Amino acid sequence: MLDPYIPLVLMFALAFGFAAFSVAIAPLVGPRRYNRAKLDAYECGIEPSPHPVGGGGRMPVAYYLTAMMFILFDIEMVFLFPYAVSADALGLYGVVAVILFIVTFGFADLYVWRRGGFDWD
Amino acid sequence: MNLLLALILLPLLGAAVVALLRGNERAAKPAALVCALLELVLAAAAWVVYEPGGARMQLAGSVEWIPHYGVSLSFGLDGIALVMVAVIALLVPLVLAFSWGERLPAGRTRGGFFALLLLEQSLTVAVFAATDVFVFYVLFEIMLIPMYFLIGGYGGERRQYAAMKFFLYSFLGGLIMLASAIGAYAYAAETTGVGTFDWATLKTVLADAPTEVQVWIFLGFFAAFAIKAPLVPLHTWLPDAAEQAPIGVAVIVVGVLDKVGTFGFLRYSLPLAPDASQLLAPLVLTLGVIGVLYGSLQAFGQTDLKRLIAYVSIAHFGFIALGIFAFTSQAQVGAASYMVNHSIATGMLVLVVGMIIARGGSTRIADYGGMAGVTPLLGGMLLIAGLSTLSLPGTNSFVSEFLVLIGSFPTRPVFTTLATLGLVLAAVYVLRLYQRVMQGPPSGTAVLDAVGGPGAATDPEALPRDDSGGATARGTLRDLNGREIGLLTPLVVLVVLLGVYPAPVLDVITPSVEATMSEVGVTDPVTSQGGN
Amino acid sequence: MNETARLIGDDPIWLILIKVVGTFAFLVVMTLLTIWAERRVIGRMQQRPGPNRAGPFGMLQSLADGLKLAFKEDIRPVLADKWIYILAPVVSATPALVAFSVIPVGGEVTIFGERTALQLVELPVSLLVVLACASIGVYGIVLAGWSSGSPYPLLGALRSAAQVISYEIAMGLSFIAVILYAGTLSTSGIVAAQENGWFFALLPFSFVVYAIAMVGETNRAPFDLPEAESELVGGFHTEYSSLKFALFFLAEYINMVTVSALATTLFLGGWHAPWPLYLVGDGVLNTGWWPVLWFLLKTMSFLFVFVWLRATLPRLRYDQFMNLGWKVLVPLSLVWICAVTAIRGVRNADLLGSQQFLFIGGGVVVALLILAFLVPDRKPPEEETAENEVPLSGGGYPVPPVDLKVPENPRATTVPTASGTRSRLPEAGQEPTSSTKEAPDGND
Amino acid sequence: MGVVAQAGAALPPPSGVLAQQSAEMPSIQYAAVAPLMIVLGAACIGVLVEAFVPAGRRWPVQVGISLLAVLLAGVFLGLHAQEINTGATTLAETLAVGPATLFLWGTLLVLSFGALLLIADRSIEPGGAFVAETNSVSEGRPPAGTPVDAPGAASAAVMDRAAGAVGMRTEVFPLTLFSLGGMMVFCAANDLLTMFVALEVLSLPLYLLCGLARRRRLLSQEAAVKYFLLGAFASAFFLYGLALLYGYAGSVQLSEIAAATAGSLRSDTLLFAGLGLVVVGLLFKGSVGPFHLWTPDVYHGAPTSVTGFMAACTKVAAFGGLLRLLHVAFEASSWEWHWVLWTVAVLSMVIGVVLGLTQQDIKRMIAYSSIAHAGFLMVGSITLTDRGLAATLFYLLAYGFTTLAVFGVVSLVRTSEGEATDLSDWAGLAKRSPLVAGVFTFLLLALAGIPATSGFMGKFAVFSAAFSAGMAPLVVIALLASALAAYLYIRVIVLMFFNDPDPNGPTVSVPGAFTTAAVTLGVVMTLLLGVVPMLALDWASVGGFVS
Amino acid sequence: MTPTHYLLLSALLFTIGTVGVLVRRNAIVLFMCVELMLNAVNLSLVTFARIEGSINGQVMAFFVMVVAAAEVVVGLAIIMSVFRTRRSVSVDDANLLKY
Repeated sequence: MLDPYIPLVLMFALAFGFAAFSVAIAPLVGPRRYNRAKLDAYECGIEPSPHPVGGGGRMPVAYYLTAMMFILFDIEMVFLFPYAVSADALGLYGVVAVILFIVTFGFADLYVWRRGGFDWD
Repeated sequence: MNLLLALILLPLLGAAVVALLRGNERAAKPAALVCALLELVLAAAAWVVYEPGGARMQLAGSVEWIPHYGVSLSFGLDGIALVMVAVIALLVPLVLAFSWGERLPAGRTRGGFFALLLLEQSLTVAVFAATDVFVFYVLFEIMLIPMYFLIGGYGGERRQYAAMKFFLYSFLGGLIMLASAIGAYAYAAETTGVGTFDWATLKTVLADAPTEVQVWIFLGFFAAFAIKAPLVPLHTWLPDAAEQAPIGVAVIVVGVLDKVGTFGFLRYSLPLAPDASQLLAPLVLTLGVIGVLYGSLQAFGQTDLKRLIAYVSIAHFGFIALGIFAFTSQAQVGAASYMVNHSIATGMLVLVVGMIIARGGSTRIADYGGMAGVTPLLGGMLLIAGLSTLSLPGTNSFVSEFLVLIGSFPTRPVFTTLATLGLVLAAVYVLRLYQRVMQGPPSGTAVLDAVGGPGAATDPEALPRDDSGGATARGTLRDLNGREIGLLTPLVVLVVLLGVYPAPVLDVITPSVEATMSEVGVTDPVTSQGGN
Repeated sequence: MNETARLIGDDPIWLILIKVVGTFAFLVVMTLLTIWAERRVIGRMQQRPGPNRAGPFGMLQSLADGLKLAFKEDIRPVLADKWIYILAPVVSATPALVAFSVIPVGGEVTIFGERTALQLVELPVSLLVVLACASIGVYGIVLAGWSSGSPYPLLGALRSAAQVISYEIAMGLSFIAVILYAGTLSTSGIVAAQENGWFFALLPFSFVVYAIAMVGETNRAPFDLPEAESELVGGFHTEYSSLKFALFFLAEYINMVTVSALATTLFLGGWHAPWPLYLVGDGVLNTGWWPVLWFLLKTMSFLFVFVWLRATLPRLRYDQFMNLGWKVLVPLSLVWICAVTAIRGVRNADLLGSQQFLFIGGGVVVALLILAFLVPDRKPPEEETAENEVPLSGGGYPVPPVDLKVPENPRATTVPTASGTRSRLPEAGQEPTSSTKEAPDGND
Repeated sequence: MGVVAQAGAALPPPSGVLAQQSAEMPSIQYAAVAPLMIVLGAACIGVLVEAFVPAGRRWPVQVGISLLAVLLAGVFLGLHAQEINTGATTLAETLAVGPATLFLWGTLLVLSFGALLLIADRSIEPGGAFVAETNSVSEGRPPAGTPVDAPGAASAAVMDRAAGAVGMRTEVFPLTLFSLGGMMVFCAANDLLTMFVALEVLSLPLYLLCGLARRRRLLSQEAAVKYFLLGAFASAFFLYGLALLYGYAGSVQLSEIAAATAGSLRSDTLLFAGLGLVVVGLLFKGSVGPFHLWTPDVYHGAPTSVTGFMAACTKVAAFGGLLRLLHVAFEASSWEWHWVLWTVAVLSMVIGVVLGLTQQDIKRMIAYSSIAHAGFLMVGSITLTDRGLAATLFYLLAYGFTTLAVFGVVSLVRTSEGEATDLSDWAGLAKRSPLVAGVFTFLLLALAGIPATSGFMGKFAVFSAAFSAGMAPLVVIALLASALAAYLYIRVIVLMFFNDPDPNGPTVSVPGAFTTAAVTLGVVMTLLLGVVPMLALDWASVGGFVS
Repeated sequence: MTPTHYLLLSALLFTIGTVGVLVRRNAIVLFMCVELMLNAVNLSLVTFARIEGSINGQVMAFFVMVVAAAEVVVGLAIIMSVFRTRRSVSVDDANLLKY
């Protein structure tokens, strides 16, 4: 009996191989006509302003907040999934615990909500 | 107990009252003095109540404090402690009187000064009276704090440095002692199953302790006491402290505080570590003799009046240590009585020097000369104090010194002989001091300024401001005023009285010393003469 | 280990290879068909024919487009971070392909004499594989935007990533009720659990949440803000061309197929035949290769809805979109989960005596929570911002006030003076300084 | 973070989560864990208050809730402490509440009460010492109209649009309560995993609290970053140690580790590597010895009231955890490790004292002093006798009060730019405010361990216990270090009393009721514990840890 | 591969993380190194769980993940706030607290 993950690995290999092959072949297949403007960053036709992307570039805080909220909720899910799987075994105790957990989490959620953590302009 | 408690608490109360009154100097000063005098009365009462030859600890009492560690607030007086308490009770009012109008550094109040003095008095009495090692340690350290502020707050130019040095030395010593105390406690807990800090219990428990245990315990206590009663390599804080402290404080430091060290030798080092005491006696004796010689030689070289006195004291402490560790009753009685007599003699010397400084405005010996011609009474007082210091027969110190010498010679001839050299030197430097300051025609800038001679100071502020005496105006160098005479008189009386009739002190001391001797387990090689 | 897992576990390696290639081919073909179908359907809905030249009904149009893309020039902007730029499409496409492998397309069949299940992989944590692949796919988006070295892709990528992860929460929460009832994370297990009733009926709210989240997750209209042409040019793949662009395109459509298939699996009974049909012939339509048909039909109907939505609904504003996710879907999902958990737990506990009491208690809890989640919102809490303060945007940047007052035309009230400067006419009857007072406060 | 704690508290023991057998509802001794639940519950309520109460009214509400919660928790603790002496494990053996733990809880509660008072004070720094958004270097909010170059920094996880403009950042209260809850769990954790979770629950809010100063934002944020990075680093060590011990004993229950150390066939490498790593994590939290690097910077940069909270409570928690670990889990193997901690103790004392002497900033100096004190505490911690435990507990209590009051006083001395923490600013303080200087002197003397202060009694208790346990050389070293350390404090006293004040020097703010109360609490307890130590010693000696 | 190999890998990862924290200067990188350490621990825990034949170690890994996530949130918030005020995340630039 084979490891149940082997098909998954094979699928991954195929998918990755296909994608990598496509990416690799593209420059070889396509034409090559140099034009400086083409290689510049796209900026609706105007001369692109040299700007640092990443290091010095600024992004609205809201994105970070969203990322953090995602992490927190993801963690909540991390706990809910195993619970959901074994809910029947855990019985009423599990119900109480998980509701308590969700409600507690809800407090934080409400806080973020009220204080504008989910507001986008 | 009640009496002893009163002795401890009265100055404390006084300190609190005076501290509250410190904004109002006119109220604070008399309050402090009244308190000090009452304390003197109480001390006298204690003396009367005390029965020489009675219980080891009298007026004793005890309250449980930290049962967890077997600590009780126990107090009691033996003969040695009694005389020391009496000496404090005597000196403090004198110091208060002396400082009545003394100039203080900017921003300080006399009320604060007096309050701290009274606080210090209370703590010192308690230190002498403590019969619980833990309580003793606690008081030993707390005592530093008012003294630290007295020196650091009211002293001379380099007072911060002196105060810091004083504090750190003593604190370090205290902590080492604490280690020993804990060791003793732990040993007691191990052997008897009940940890305790009670002095009497520890004494019996430790008497059977192995020598190595005793040695460690002894060394710990010794470190603290050797710093306190400055033995030579650990003495350097004293000259600085004495030089920078105001006169009144210097009296307390040299006269009383240091005695805690020698007192500790007698009360704690010897009984708690009897075997180790004998084993390590040569060490202490060596340090003591070095102290005698070194102190005397240093005294020669000093150009500063107060430092000179400090070194004189160092020499004398060496002498006391010699007496204690000679392990004869005579020598120990001598040493114990020397503690009293030294307090009286040196206290007087410091006060007189203070009066000189108050007039001359300088502490350098070179600034003085020929004062006796202008101020004969002052000269006389200096002479009496000086003679007492150099133990002229007929003065109080002589009796003690003599006892130490004849007591220790049989057991420690070499050390005794060397120490005797110190006596000779003492005669030389004391007389030299007197000669340079008092004799001859008036000379020296301070004196000439004061009498209005050439080179007079132009800054009137530099002169001491004194409300009733001293150099209140330029061109005058007054002799002692009534207050000063009044405060010196009791000391003069005592110098002479104890010189010719030391029995009151010796009678009180001797039983305690003998008890100590028996605790150490030493018998005299020669029969004790009991004093005279 | 369930029956499906045992069947699949016995697969010989050749069968596995066949399945792998088959799945791959299925996904690629589905992509091509979906693109074509989308264009045709939208064309119909918009009263125009749509592509109709390449092949019958223009069916080969997408294939032609794909081939065309392959022969386009491969441009890499100078500012791009070379390796990450190249890697990004791969990262995007690979997990999209992998995710589908856990979907059960059908039940037990016999292929070349080998009994097996129509499913590539059967794991006890299949659902997590889907979620994991979805998460990894986000990396492709973010890396693509970041590595392009260009502002539009970066902003597009951020938006896209924020959107995907936001809706991933809602999606994940919608799974929980399903798992609760199926008692397993295995997809075939979930399908098996729906034999007697599909979950979309039992768990309608979860289904709705999933359906919405599914659209958001795949960046499809009306939630296609990252690629909002009018705002962000082309979103995170603005700087991509040629086959790299094709990979992103491929990934997007495969994701659509995958989420549709997952919806089928989780809520529409997977490959089970629909209601009247499974009664036919004692369930014969649930055996053999029939299930593939039902599965494809269900999946395609979801794909049709995707297209339908695109043709029908206008695009949401970004804040509306995020509000929908964070302020509606997520909280309500949580409440829903509480309710489902409580009801199920109480029922299973057989607490007949106290059942009523617990129901009431649960109801109260749920009501309270609903109330709590309904109370906030609307105006931001701190309204006491003083008049003269700079209003801060989310990131603390000063922004001009919304009610910016346009200054009146200076020409109307000023005359040129000798010195060439303009000054207010005296007849205005105002202090000269008053003009500065009228300047918008918020702008200084 | 409270979520995590709640989850840790609410979920069944690890073995039960995924197992398919039916799980029993673990019995919960509500009486024993009531204080914990009150504190964490109040923290949750605090979060809701932040969400729903209008900004203007948050401060009083939050202060009320926090103080009330701590008081209430204290009451419940007192009631429970009366009932039992033996202790019990509860919540599926994740928490063990015994006499020593109750003492630690009491200590934490009363200290955090004081710290909350300090934090709540708004009179010294108008509007309180905490703020969410300001602009980088400039103080406070820029006047409207100036172009804002650097946008306001959203420092907490949640940005707050206008809270910076008015009032105080009231999130500090729930954060403090969460941290307190974590500390309480930390002292009671019966397995390493609970301990780890508690460690994070106590740390994470602290990291945030460090960065919330209204004045000197950069310093504050820098402190937060440093604390965070080093703290996370140390947690990782703790965790790896946990993993190794799990590998060694097959369980992370302290009692089972103890059983394994008594006789296990497994490799001792795992045991000692694990123990070492776990202890390093704890030593870091307690700012001991060579693991102190964060301490001066964080103490310096954090808002002073938070520093007070950290210095007092974190130390209690860290040493509480360490004591528990050493007493319960590793007593049997003490002969193998105790010399290492011996060295750590000495190093900590030496580092604290020597580097403390070179400091020019009062907060940094106190930080180094805390490192030295950590060394003294280590002496007690490695004394694995009942007496050593009691002594260390007492020391923690005593030190906590003193240091709390110290930071209370530090917050009073200010210039126009905020707190004047440079030592030179403190010159001649006695002339400006004799009372403050006097109080501070008393506290410094307590830190130095002068008799009649709690500092002395603590040291004495610890040293005598260590001495009795045969660690005389260590005690002597510790005593010498105390003597050296005295210089550290005397230096400040000299400055305050015997130097002349700078005419442009700082002023002493008149403290509001809150700070006054906190400082008074600290000072009075410092004195009381020094004079009548039996008040606390009795309780500290009731009994040890249970497991 | 025997479990020992996993343990060694875990130790190696942990060491890499440690070294990274000690030598790198970018706060974000430091932070990621710490996360690497935490995940190395997870690997150890799971391996030990396998050796033990119990599931406890895996459950612990859960908790570690949760804690790591909480740390991420708090840490990013702090680092971000510093970055926004001083435009740099190099810990060498954070030198106000040095003497």
